[in-house]
Amino acid sequence: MNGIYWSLTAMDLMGKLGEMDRDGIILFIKQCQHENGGIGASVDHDPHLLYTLSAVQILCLYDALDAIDCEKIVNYVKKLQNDDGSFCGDQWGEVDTRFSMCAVACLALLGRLDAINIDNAVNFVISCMNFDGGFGCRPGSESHSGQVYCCVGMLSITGHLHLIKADSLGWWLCERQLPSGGLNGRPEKLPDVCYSWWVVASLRIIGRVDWLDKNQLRKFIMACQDVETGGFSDRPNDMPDPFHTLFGLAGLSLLGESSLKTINPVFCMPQQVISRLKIQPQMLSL
Amino acid sequence: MQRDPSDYKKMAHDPYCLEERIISDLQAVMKKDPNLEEFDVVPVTEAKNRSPIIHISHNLGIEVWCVKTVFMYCYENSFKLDPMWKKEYLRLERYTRVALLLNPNIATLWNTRKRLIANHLLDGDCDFLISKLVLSQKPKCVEALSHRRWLLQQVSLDPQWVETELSLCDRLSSRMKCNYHAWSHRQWVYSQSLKLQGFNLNLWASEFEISDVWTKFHLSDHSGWHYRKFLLDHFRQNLGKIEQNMDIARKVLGDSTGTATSSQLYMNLLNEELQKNQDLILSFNAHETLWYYRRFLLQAGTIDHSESLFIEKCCNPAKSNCNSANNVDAIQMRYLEHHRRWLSDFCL
Amino acid sequence: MVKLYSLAILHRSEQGSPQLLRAAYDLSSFGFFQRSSVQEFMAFTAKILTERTSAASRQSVKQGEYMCHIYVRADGLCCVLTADHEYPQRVAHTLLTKVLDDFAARVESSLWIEANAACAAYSGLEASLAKYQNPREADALTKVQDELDETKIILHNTIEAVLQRGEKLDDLVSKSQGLSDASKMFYKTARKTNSCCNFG
Amino acid sequence: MKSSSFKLSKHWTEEEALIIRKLPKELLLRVFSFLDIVSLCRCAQVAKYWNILALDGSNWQYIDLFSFQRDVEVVVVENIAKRCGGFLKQLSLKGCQSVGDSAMRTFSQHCNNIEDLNLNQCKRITDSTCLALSRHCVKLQRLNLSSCPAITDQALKALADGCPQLVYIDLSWCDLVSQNGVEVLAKGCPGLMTFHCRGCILIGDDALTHLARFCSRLHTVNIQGCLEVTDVGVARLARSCPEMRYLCLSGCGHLTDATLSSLSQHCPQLATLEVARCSLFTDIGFQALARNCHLLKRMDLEECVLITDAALSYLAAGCPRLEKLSLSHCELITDDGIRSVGTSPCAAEHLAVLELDNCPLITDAALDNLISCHSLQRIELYDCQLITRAGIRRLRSYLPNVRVHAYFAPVTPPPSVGGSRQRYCRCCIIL
Repeated sequence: MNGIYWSLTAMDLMGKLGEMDRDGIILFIKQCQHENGGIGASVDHDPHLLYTLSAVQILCLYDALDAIDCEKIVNYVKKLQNDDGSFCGDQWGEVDTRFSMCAVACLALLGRLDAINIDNAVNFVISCMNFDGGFGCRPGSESHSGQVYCCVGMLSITGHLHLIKADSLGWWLCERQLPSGGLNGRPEKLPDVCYSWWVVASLRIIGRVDWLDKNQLRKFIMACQDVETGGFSDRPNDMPDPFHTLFGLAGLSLLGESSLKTINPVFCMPQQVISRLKIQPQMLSL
Repeated sequence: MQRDPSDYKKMAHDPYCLEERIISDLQAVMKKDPNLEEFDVVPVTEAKNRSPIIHISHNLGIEVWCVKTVFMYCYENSFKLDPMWKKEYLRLERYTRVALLLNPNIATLWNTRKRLIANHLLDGDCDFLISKLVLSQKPKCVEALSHRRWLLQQVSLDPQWVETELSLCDRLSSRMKCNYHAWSHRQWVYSQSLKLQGFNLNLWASEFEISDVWTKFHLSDHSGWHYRKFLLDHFRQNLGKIEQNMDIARKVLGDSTGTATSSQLYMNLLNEELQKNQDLILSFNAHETLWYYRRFLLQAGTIDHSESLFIEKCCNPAKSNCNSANNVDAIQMRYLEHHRRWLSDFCL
Repeated sequence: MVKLYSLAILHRSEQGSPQLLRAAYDLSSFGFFQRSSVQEFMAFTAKILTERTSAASRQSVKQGEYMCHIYVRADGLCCVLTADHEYPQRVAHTLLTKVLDDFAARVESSLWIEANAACAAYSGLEASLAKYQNPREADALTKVQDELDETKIILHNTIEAVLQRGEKLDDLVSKSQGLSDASKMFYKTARKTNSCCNFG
Repeated sequence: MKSSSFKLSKHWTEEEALIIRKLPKELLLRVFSFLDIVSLCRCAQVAKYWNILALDGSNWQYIDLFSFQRDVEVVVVENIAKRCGGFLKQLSLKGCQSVGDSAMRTFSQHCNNIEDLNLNQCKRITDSTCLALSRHCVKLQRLNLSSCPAITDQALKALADGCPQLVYIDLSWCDLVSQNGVEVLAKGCPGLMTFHCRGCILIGDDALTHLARFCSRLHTVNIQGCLEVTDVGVARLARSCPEMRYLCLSGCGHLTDATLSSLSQHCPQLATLEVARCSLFTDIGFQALARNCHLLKRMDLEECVLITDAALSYLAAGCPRLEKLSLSHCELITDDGIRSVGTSPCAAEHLAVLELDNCPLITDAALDNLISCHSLQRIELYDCQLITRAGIRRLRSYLPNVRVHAYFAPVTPPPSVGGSRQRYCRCCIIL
């Protein structure tokens, strides 16, 4: 399911969404929805917030939310919220700030943020903030760019960005940039194309994207494109895949690449789709 | 008259086929040796009529040639069999077990096993072994760690489990550096044991000691340093409880004066850490992790003007014994630059 | 810091390929079933690098998560150390010098032809490998690092950078006789997946 | 959701009206009799008349609850007992672990006509259940108590007192049962034809002696893993039970060729003989066996490690009806032995299954000697390391329908299922 989302969003950014099998994909999503409203990774797979969000994103790309029972999705998401505001990914109880993002992004796209307790949800995310301004998967967990994106995105959707230590976080994110121009997810890790999304999108949301060396980053992303297949890999000369292809393209779009559609830094979907849905997530400026 | 609804959906199933045989071989090893340590796929080139399941000194291997066919067989059967149809649960157990060993990323199959356990059709012991084997091959596997957390919440926990689980974390974080999931799991285990037993200074001290050795050998592993921060934070949050057990605290932390309060002990800890950090930065060049740990120590304690002296010292390698190739120096200068910026921001 | 995987002593004569005289490995951090392949690759890499390092020179070569440090003496005796990136380069090279001095002092130079009984009897490598895992011992070496000769250490970011023009690592691997079929297969599958998913 | 179920029930009522109007009750009951119990229970909820039809006792003569296992609570058994009463002849509660003595007492009181009762793995039941059966169920003929570990000699005594018509009893893994219990049972139930006591470690020669003395109609006996049994016990049993057709002695490691001789002398009807892990048996014993037991069809000789090709040549000559032969782990067997079996006069007609796994000396030549076995359905060659793909291919060219099992990768790998194998690196996937 998320594979489809990565590929479709990548295609849409390039203006090629029409080349995909719209009806087939929508039918597939229908088949993946369960009685409880949640959506699974594939037919017969258990439902999970991760795939529920991907499915909702795909349907928004296609403007086809009426194809499935959205009220059931809202109920599914609602039931996964815990008393402390956190969200479980599925019925088995694993908690993670990623799931908080999935839940609010999903409900925002469906226009039903009212269904959950926003204050509690925000409090939980804020409880995962570390002294460096970053966020981890649970309270006290290590800061991680991917988790930072989820938490910043979640606070943007719910309009609580003022709770962030924007300067500390901004510098921490900038320090992810390595001499090669690429970005890593945590200190002393190798650079990876997908962090050009997690880090740059977070910086854009908190209005500090200019703190990066954008030219160097653009060079790094371009070096990760595979000459044979055209896809992007994590680092130059590795195997390309749809995941890194989307985040390579999305990163380039954020850096202002004119041949690509503008991307929304919160939802990782084309801005025109988000505008059509009349969603305006909060953004900070310097 | 046989009137069994499962007849209608029973598929052609040959209990002697190659896949079944290999699955049985594999299960036999797991049953015979509950102390298995590792699992891996073994590359072989020559085709011989012998079992692809290899069992050497508590390690379980499967030859690569059969992986695809056995996986597909188990995967398809895992979805065909209905977990609620209990006549088939033993087969379902077999197939999900092997499918997960070969591809542990399929959350649904872990969930199938959770359902079997929740319905008392399966006890959790086997799942501890399966997830351990999966993690020996894929130390970052989130699904396996998450399954273990679920299992640990189901069974009644004796003191032994903390030890087992922490030593598993040791192995995972050594096998793959910067293993975020292994360290998250460690934090979870530590926190969970506190939930059950309350704050335990001895556990804290033993973790702090382990983390000391670990970080020394894995300087560039930020996750390891983060765990140390987590422990220090945890100490600070429990100063009140520690104050009530100062005898133990002084003993554990080696306070010779015998008069220190818990907050003094904490400040001592921070200062010791700061000193060690300084030595490491000077001996081992260009480690961002060390600078980040330093930021933590500085914000947790107090910053005085000596910090700028330290920066000066690092800027001028001739004065120290940082004596290293040029490109390393460039990186170190970059980190120093970052540190300076952080410091000025922080002091504001 | 702070992990040493292998120490290998080789000899390079004027003609012919370098001979591996003695090697010691610490492969405990690798998966059980990968150890034999990893060991073969370390020996293989040691040979390739020795062949491509000129006499009386030093190199440090990055290979994925590993760092190979090579020192070839003027008399053709050489030592290759495989460590991780955290092991300080100067310490590694000091260790190379020390190991070769010790070997030369204990094994007569006329015996440096191939792996023979005399080389096998030399047990200094295991001892050094074990001793210098310990960062405090490494510290001691750091203190004496000024003694290191003034030979410049050439740093390469990939093993390909060391290869001669037209050579490819993939070809060298498939041609190698020192690598078993299983190890070659292992190498191929490792190349197919990205680095975070395999050992190297 | 609610509206759809409403539609459904309405639809069903119309259907019901049609069927019910057109068919007589007897015929409807006949239709219902083909339904399994899940369907019957569903039907019972459709409408009043359906309920009467579905719950008619005549539909409930044979009940198998194995599929529901742990969901079968005590009250289910009690309800069934009350509803079926005297109609119930056959009940399987295999694996229903919640069921205990009280439910079985209620059951015994209501279902006096039960003939066949399967309590396999009903671990909570004890002797008290057997006492109740003894008191109320005089018609009981078949009783399976395997893996009911609480059962003791007391249970057997009760059965001997109250269920004289028993012809079949399975006591496997009831390891508290001793020879005294078997003695009482044998005396009280002289009509026993089938006796299973796999894994009952207390059972030895004395038990066999009592069975031999009182139950001469025994034709099926399984004493797998009764380690104490010796040639003496088997000889007595063989002598008194000329009808013996099925005998499993697997794992009785003290037995020697003398056992095979007695079987040869007294049990000419023997069709199935399982002697896996009877590792003292030699060619001489099988020579004797093959002299008289010409009707043998199925033989399991797994791990009879001393036997050689000679044993196979005797069996090939003396047992022309052999259908299934297991020689797993008989490590001395060579191609010659397989030739005797494969080229024997009747192999072509009967031999259907041949298990040769872990016979290390077997080569492709053995397979070449099996090409005229046209009835062969399955051959096991796992771990016969001298067997090659080419040898298997050759055999298949003669016998295209035979299933040959060896550790060789299938020639065409299975098609991959969409989405199941991830080909990209998952390490850094966040969302």
